[in-house]
Amino acid sequence: MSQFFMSILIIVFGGFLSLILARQFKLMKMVAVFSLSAGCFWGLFDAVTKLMQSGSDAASFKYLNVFSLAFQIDGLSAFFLVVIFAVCLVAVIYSFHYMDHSGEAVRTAVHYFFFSILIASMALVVTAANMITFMLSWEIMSLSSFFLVIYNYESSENRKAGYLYFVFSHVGAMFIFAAFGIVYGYTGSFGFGAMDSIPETAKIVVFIFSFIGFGSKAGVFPFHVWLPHAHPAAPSHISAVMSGVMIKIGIYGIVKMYTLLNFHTPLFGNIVLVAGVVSGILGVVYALGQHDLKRLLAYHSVENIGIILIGLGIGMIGVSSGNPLMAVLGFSGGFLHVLNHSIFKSVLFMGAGMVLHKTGTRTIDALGGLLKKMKITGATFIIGSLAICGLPPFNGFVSEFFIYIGGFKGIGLENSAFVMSIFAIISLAVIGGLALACFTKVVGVVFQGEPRTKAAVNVDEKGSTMLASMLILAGACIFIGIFPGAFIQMSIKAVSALGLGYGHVPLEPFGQMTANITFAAMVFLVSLLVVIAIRWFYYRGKTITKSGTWGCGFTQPTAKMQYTGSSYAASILEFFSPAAPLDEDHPKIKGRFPEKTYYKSHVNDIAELNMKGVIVNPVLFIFDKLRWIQHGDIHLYIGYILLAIVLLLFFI
Amino acid sequence: MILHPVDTILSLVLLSVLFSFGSSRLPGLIKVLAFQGIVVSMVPFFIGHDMNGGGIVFTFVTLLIRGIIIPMSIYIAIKKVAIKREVEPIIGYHASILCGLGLIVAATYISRQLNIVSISDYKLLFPTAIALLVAGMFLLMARRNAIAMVLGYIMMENGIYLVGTTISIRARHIVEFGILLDVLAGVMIMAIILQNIKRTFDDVDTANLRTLKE
Amino acid sequence: MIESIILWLLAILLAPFFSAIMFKVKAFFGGRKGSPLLINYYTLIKLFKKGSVYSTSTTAVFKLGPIISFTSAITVLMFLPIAGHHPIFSFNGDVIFILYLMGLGRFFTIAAAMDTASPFEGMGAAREAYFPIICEAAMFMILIFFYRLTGHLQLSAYFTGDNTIALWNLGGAPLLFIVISFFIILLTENSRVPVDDPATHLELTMIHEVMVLDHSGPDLGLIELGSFCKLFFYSTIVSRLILPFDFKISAMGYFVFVLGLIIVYVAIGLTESVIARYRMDKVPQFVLTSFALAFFATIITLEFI
Amino acid sequence: MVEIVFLTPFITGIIAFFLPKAISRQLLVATGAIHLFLSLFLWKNRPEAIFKSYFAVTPEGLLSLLVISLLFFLISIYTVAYLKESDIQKENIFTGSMILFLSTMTMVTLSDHIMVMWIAIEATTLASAPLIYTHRTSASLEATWKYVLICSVGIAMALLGSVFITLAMDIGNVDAPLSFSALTKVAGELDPMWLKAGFVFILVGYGTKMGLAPMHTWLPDAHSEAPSPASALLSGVLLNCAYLGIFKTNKIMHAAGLNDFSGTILIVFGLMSILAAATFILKQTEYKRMLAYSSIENMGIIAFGTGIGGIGVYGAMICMIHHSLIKSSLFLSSGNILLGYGNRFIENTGDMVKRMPKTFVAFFGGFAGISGFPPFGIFIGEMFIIVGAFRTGHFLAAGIFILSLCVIFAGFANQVMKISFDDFKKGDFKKGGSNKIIGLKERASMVWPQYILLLTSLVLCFYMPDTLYQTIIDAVTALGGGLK
Repeated sequence: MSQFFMSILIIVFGGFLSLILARQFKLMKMVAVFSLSAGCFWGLFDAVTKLMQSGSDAASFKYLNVFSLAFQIDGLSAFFLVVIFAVCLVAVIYSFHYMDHSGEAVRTAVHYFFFSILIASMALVVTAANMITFMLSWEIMSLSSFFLVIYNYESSENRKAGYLYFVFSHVGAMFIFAAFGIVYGYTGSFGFGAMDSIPETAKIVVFIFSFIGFGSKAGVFPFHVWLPHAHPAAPSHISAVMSGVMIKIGIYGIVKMYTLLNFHTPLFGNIVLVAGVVSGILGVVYALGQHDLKRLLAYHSVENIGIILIGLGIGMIGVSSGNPLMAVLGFSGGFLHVLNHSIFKSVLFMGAGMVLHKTGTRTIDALGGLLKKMKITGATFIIGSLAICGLPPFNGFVSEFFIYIGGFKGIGLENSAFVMSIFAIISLAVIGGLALACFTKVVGVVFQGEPRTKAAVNVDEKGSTMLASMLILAGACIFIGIFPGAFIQMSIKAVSALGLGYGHVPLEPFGQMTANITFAAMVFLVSLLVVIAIRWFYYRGKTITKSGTWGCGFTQPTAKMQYTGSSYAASILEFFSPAAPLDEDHPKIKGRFPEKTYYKSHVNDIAELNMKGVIVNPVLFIFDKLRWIQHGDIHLYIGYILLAIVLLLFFI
Repeated sequence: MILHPVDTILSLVLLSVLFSFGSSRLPGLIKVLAFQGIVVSMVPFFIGHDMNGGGIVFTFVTLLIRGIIIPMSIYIAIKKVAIKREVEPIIGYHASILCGLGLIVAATYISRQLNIVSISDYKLLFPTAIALLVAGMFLLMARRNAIAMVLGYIMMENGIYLVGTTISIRARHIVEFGILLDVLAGVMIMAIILQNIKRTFDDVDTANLRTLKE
Repeated sequence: MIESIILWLLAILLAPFFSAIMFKVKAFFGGRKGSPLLINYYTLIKLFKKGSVYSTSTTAVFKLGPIISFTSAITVLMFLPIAGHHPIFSFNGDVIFILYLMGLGRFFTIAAAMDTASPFEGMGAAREAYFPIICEAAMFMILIFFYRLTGHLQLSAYFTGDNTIALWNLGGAPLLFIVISFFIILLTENSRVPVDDPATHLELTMIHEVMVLDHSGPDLGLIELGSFCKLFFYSTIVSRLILPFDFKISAMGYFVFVLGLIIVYVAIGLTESVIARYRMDKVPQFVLTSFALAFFATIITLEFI
Repeated sequence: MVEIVFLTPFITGIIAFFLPKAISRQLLVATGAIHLFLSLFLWKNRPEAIFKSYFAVTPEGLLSLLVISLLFFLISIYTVAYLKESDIQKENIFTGSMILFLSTMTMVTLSDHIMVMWIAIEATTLASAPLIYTHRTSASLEATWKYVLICSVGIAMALLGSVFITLAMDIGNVDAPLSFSALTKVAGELDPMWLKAGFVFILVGYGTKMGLAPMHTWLPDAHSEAPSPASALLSGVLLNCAYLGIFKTNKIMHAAGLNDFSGTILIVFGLMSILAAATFILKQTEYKRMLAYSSIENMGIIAFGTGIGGIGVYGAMICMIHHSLIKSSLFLSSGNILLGYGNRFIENTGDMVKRMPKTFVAFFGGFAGISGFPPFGIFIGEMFIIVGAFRTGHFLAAGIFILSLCVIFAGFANQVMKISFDDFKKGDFKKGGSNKIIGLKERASMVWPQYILLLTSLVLCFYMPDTLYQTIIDAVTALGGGLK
């Protein structure tokens, strides 16, 4: 445990140092980046070792005289620690060249401070071993991330994003409070241990409350409304951390509650799975409709959270239907997807950050042809896209493969489990297809073709640390995709920490599966090499000429005539229009020589619409109606006193 | 006996309540209050609690302050600064009187319900106290003129004084002292505020004091 | 093993020939003599002899497109039991791998198309990205059906030896729906009429053909060969499904298998000649029917399994 | 011996009226320091009172006493700087009343006799009235008028309640001094009906002073019109004093076994206050009024916690301490904002993070603290109250509590973010918008008091001295509170 705390200390210390050194920009950045990354590295090392030798480790401190701050690292928390530290490490390295506005030295310093706090608090959340510790770290996490979201508070939409995020995280925390409160109501202790002793109906309520609470942090539909606003607002490496890691803490919470409640009703599995399916499909549909690169990626986080939840749901159904293999497959697939998503989503956000940093715009339809100037960025981004689409031989495929197999195990079962499995498999397939459509759009429109505006013309990709971190992560995507063995082991260790009594589940089938994946990937790569060789053979000594694209007879093509992202997605969105109503705005074209016109479109998030209509406005209405109470006339005020007395006298 | 002194006094007090409700002009209201103050402060003499010398002096002082000083000073104040004499009712006089009657009845009814041993032989004592209390609040709520409201407050205090002095045998002096201090200091500070109100709006109509609201 | 590899090579080599049968049928119905059965070989050879012209706006992705789509096509064939023989490779869950490998191929085809900055190719790409979504759903529905019957998740478990017969014995009538829905998927995935008309001359209405407009020479050859292999893959499955008989005398087996293939290709040719292509917004409904059929079949199996 | 603690400021306060500005300012700070020293001494070795029947050192009293004198000391330091910036006529009246206010509040915390307690609380009203009227505007006059009249009426109710309690003694013919401590001992023999009546009246009476809805009506006006240091005192400690009265009475109720009755009433009033606060915070246009309503909210929370009992009472105590610390710091910061932007309206402020960074840190930190974010202590308090509510089976109440907290946070966060981050718009003059060069030279003495207050809250959130903890426990055990 001391190792762990040491790393946390280093990280936080680095944060404080950056505040102290705020005046010397360069020095401050170096110190901050160095200490943060050092701490993350140490923590990562410690976590990996802990996970591998599956050792459980605990520590506890006296707190407020009678309570205690208790920490414990078991397989589950170790797994999440790995995710946290790994991604944060890379993100910190990335930030060194990304945060280069020496004019805003203080702000950068503050950013590093809260970044360090965020990392530390996330690590503490996943190691917390009683309610007080958990809530303490949880709230600190929310607070610090809020400050990171409003880093660019000048733009009003970022402020709106920060506000939304603030409110959502607070409400979510309140739900978790309620869940814990119910538990405390029965057990009378803040410890996690006694949670499985409460009656079953209470367990169901507790689970639902905590699912809402944690889901609102994880960005589960319909509690995801804040996410597509908040993630783009933050600096890109922060977006990477939030999207890649922080929302996973919500997943951790859900799994943790499931473990602690230790109540294996099919209900939980069904809730989680349905939530996952809805978030998955709608997330990617909304992503398709976005015009803002980072917003699009944010919506993909919703989608991937959906996939993770599908995995977990399959796992829970497996547990409730007494089917260990299915359970382990589902859970391990879900966990592995947690890791994978954190990796490729970070690549994508960092690539988007690079694009934003160099072109100064996030609007997809304003870009184009970046691949020629930003080779590494483009390549890594494409790798990330392939991974997020779950295509072999990249890491996204591995986790989805496990979830699929788990789902198919469910096909063998009866009634609800069977239906749920069908549901899961089909939605996974649809999600995969939609994700492919979405990322071909992004890659095609942003990185390929010709620049659509000036912003995309003169660009470069300077900033070695940014490139380095992107390369590292892209490499990880490929490596995990080809050699998933070790990582599956890790996630299975995490599963065995769930205390489902599946410690004895034979690992052979999983080893076999990973071997198969490696093998298949190898087959593909070898044949790829062969084909390349053949192509080279046929091209040797041939004349290669360059010319303009064939305009199908049109001789004056311009960059403006390229297919835009909006039109690319239009037909698919039209298919999903009930769930994703489209607002369009374009003036009628009239006259023989029509003047300049425009077209605006915006895909509405039904959750957001309904939140306004169903919750916010009624509440405001009611409270507005009550405002007359304070209407300034002292006579009535005295009347209130008399009224209070008279009413109370009835109860004596 | 036929005519119990306490009950006689108290009936006078109740009468003063009705008068106060009916009186439309400040001087009249003040006079009524002065009368009420005197009468109320006299009650302790007739109730058979132990009355040592100190107590007597104390009660006299109370009488002085309640009955003479405060009303007099207010009277002089409105004489000096030509304040509108109208009490500006929110609830009209006749309606007020009806309310008064109703509230006296209610008070009697309530005090019938809870019979208090220590004062069981003074039928009117508790009803009057309650009546004064509520009547004071009624004035506070139903008169827009600030001075009238202060007078209402004083009437309320009278009611509490009745309760305090008569009901509680023990620690009665400290109660009296407290009430006295309350009335003195409270009325004093209110008077100061009244002056300022007068200076700022050159009127004591509380209609001016409704700007702070949501 | 050796036999499987030989079969695999044969499949790649013979795929163009079978496609030519399709053209013959269309020509026959068009009242024309039609091109010779070896036409595709001539085209391929011609293409592989040529050099290439690349658009100035393209990048390496453009060159990568044909390679990966072709590779995915032939890799898929490695897992396919041809004529009831064991495939070269097979493992539990290889179906999922295959489907996603095709997805990879599609990704790069689309990327290559987007790379040319041509509005027409973008249009085609958008459609190419759209319709297969539903196809995949249908495919997985069929997989669920097969898994429900066999409890396995690999092609060899469905199409080698007498497994297919067993499939029929287990599945019975619902399997007919599966055959139809699979045929629909075949038409869609290989962009045949009524989803797409490869023979049209108007780029605006194309899907697959427009995406390869800018490819030339060996690249185009790879793409063509790849699409022949893809078509062969689907047709093989259908042919196994319609003629599931397993003959121990393998010559007979091959004959039946080829017969099945020919039937499938002729059927494709027939549809191409008798049905007109759908309007673009009608296509999704058409593909959804295949999903519906598969779903229906699965639900039915719930009854008597 | 004990009496010195409130006699000293009483004397100095009287003196301060007759001193010139400069000296009276120093006297203010000096008094603060002495008072802090004295109360620490009191805390250290709890001495006996001279008038035992009237005054006594009780744990709950000590807690609020310590809070009072710490706050007063820091606020006095701030006040000196504030007075330099702002233009207040009759300044020594202001300082004098401040000190007298301190003395009266101290008296409240130390008084044990029911009547003395009542007198002291009434005295606080009288002493604080001039503070509210400091600015001599018609609005402040109105605020003062409402404050004095409503509070006087309320306090009168409390007096009646006290009388009823004596009546309860007579009927149960109990012979005991009229002090809370004594009554708590003999509570069992008191007549329950009159005890209940007494409690009701006292609750309404002191509740008026404490700002429980629906008797809270004076509070926003007074807090918004008073100069910020005074508002800080009013909201930081005066409310606690009123709460002390209710707390002690509740002790008697508890000893008499009527805690269900009193608890229910407290819960209802607490929830009403929280809802009232939510109503007016949502669309609040003035930041000081917003803070005032937030005080009402927190008083509601405290009442709620006291009502549910168990660990909730402990939580209520924690909330009380931290609310005093944080809210007073917020009011001090609001003073800076007022000086900086020259008006009270949220819409005419903005971009504080750039214009007054130091104040921004204090203000936003205070906001985070008051809305229950760690590392500030209210987080702990609210958590205990929530879990306590579930523990004692008040599920519905807990639900309302949680939801209304969410609503309040939504409103509060919205306003605070406007002040802190929105672009600055110079408002129109009718609404008090100012065209003077915005921004304020943030002297150390105008930000450090807030920082110290927040730091105290922060430290107390992680480490609480055992003596403090023990005192809280002693205070709450009388209400059946505790950590079980």
